[in-house]
Amino acid sequence: MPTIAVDKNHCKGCELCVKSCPQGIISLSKEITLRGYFYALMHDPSRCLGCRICAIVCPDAAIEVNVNGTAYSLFDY
Amino acid sequence: MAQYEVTWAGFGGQGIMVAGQLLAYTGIEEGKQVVWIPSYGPEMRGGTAYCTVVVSDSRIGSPIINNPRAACVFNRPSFDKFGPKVRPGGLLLVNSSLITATTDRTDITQILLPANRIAIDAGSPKVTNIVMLGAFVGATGIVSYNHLKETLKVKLGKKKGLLEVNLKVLEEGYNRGKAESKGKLRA
Amino acid sequence: MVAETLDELNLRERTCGIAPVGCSVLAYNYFNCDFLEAPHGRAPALATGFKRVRPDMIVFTYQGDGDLASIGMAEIVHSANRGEKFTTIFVNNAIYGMTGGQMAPTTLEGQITTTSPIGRNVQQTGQPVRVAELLSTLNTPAYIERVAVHTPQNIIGAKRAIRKAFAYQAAGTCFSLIEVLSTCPTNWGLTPDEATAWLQEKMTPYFPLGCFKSPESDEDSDGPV
Amino acid sequence: MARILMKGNEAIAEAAIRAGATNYFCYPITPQSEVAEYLVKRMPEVGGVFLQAESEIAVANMILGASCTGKRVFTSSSSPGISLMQEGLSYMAGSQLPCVVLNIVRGGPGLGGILPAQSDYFQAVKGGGHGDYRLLVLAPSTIQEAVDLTMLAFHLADKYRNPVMILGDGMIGQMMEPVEFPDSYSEPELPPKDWAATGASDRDPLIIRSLFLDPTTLEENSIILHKKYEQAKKEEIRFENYKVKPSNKVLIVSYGTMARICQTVIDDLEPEGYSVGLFRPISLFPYPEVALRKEATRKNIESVLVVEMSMGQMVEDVEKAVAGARPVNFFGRTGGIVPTPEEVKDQIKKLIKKKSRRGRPAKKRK
Repeated sequence: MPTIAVDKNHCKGCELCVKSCPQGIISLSKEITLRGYFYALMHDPSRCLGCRICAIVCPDAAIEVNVNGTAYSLFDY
Repeated sequence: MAQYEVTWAGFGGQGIMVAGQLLAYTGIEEGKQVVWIPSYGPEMRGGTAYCTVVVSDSRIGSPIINNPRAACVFNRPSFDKFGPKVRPGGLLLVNSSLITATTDRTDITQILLPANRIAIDAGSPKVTNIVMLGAFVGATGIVSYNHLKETLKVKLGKKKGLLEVNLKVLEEGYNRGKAESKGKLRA
Repeated sequence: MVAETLDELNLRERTCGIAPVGCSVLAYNYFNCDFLEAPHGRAPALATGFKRVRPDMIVFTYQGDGDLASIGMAEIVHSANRGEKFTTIFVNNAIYGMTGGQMAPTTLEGQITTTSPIGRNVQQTGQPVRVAELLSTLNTPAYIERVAVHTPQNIIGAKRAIRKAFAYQAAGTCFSLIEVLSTCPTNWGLTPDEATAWLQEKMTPYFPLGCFKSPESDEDSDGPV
Repeated sequence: MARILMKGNEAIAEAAIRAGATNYFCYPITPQSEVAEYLVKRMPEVGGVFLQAESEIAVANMILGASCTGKRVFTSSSSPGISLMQEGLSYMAGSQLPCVVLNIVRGGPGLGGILPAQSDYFQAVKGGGHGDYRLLVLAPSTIQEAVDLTMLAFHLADKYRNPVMILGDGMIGQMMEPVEFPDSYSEPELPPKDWAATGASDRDPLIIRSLFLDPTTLEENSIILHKKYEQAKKEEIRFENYKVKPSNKVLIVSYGTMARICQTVIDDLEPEGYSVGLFRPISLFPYPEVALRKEATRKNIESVLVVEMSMGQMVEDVEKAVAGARPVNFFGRTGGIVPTPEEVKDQIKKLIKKKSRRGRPAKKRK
């Protein structure tokens, strides 16, 4: 099952991944980071398609997508 | 009161600069000398933003204050940065909604105030800074409460609805600050 | 994205980036290759000097719109016209970001900035500068394309263009410029999501995306290679 | 007029307008962008000219052009931008054109930082651009003084037909203090601007230039400029003494923001039994040499301490003024770091200790 990992230190809660996720399963955390941001979080991992759109749109390259054991921190099209 | 310095610190966007400016405006109304200095620079959004206000009866020398008589801290990084800097005998006003830590210093007075909570309960999370401002003035009496209220009416009076909330939380902050300090910080 | 490309093309170790002043000034914090810092607007001149002395290196400049289209206009035009063999990544967000949101040469008509508080008045300040079009009127440059980074599809397209530019440079082709339309939510006063929409609705009609010049499409354009 | 709280940058911008400088050209640079942001709103209200140029090089030449009309012109920038303006400033001095330039100094060299510094002293005071010319330089230490000096600067620029620089620093630009503007602005009368290019309708055509290919004419031009600077040295010396008195053992020399920090030092040291005075030059060119020498060579003064936000620039002018009569020491921090009162206090205590140790045998000899 695909999973995503968000680098909390780089995420600044811009919500672009939230808006672009085709499954609508990313939302912002309830707590804030030390830098004062709500960070992105996948709230329903079971529905993740591993499409990597969140990683593509992330302006801070803070999202790593793991599909079948292969980690894509960036994208390669 | 010869000279009083207070540092306001928190995230960008918490109204730190405005709180400091309102205090400075009130100082001017009372015929005092004031200086307001921001931290400026490539501070990352969400990093610490801070400003220092100096209120004095006479000519103000150095505008740079390393050890202020009081610090009003709105978030954890500010608490860590400015907590140790408060001059002995001074005041550390802590926004306990976002800061769970407390200082172990015994030479200063610490006031814990759930400012975010008070602001949200009053109807707007945006007025956290006013809660803190009220509490600071309540605890220290640097400027008079009535003058501060007037400043708020002049400076924030454009949005009627918000002004009411502001005045409400200012009063609540003031009363709590006054009660917590038990008058011992009066300058 | 540039960094990825360099890694993919295995160019990183012989690359030197050049960052001038503006939003891009801190670019070197994000790259893992050598970097030079140029005075405001002068990156193309530094790149010229560097590449002429070390033609084996891969050189790129990473410039914002205030930097490239305002103070550095002379440098970019002449570098492009001489066909200097480096790549320019030109980030166009229609505003001066670093200094707090002043009007840039690329600021759109009516757009509000701190130095055009009632919106840009083109009667007084002229029309926004279209850099890709302007440079493609020159005969020399090899490859000029305008891309955007506001949707996943566009991001992929942008990546492709950047990769092409570096591949051309590695093959010894002359000057290439990729204009990247980008958002600046902070200084536009919009949320990142609104900024994306604004870019699509306002910027792309005035700054059309597409390839303006490439070695394949225009045999004559390749200049003194 | 009532006292109002204003940011230094905005107060200076307002002062320029009050002094009749309704022509402003600029290019954005931190930490003085507020000047432009204030004037872009204010200029239309007074029917003035506001233009954001494509570079500081263009700005300097725009003010050159605008100044040729005889109207008051103004620009502001910060260190790297001021460096780019040197060409235009040299041309303006050579062509005898007035203008006022605000330099909100930041740390250098190169791109440096954006925090306050005083490391542009040499550039401002000793020339900056090429050729035999000087800028008149004024250094405020409070926002109110910045306002007063800005208004004065326009008068001096017209009086001497020479560029005048207000040398502030990031602190002066960013800090807010109460200021008071005079209700009406008046200044001593100036000669008519018969040098301005207004169209040759009832007079012979005139040429405003700094190119003199004939060496004799060029020398003549330089002598004219030199005479103006000599006149300024007689008439435009400005400084302030703070707690300067016969008992002083140490005299601090410092200007701008740094001088205020030294004031605090002096106040703090007083109850501890240290008698220290402050000499604060306000006009940096012309430099108050004679006055400084008088204060520095008082009987009890053991040493002079120059405190700057640089690696030591003004200290050379102090050494020249004191001319070996007293030891001149220097303390400075740079790169945007502002010396704290505590650091300066330590320096003074060290100086006094060193002196008294050396001084003891001398006393015995008496």
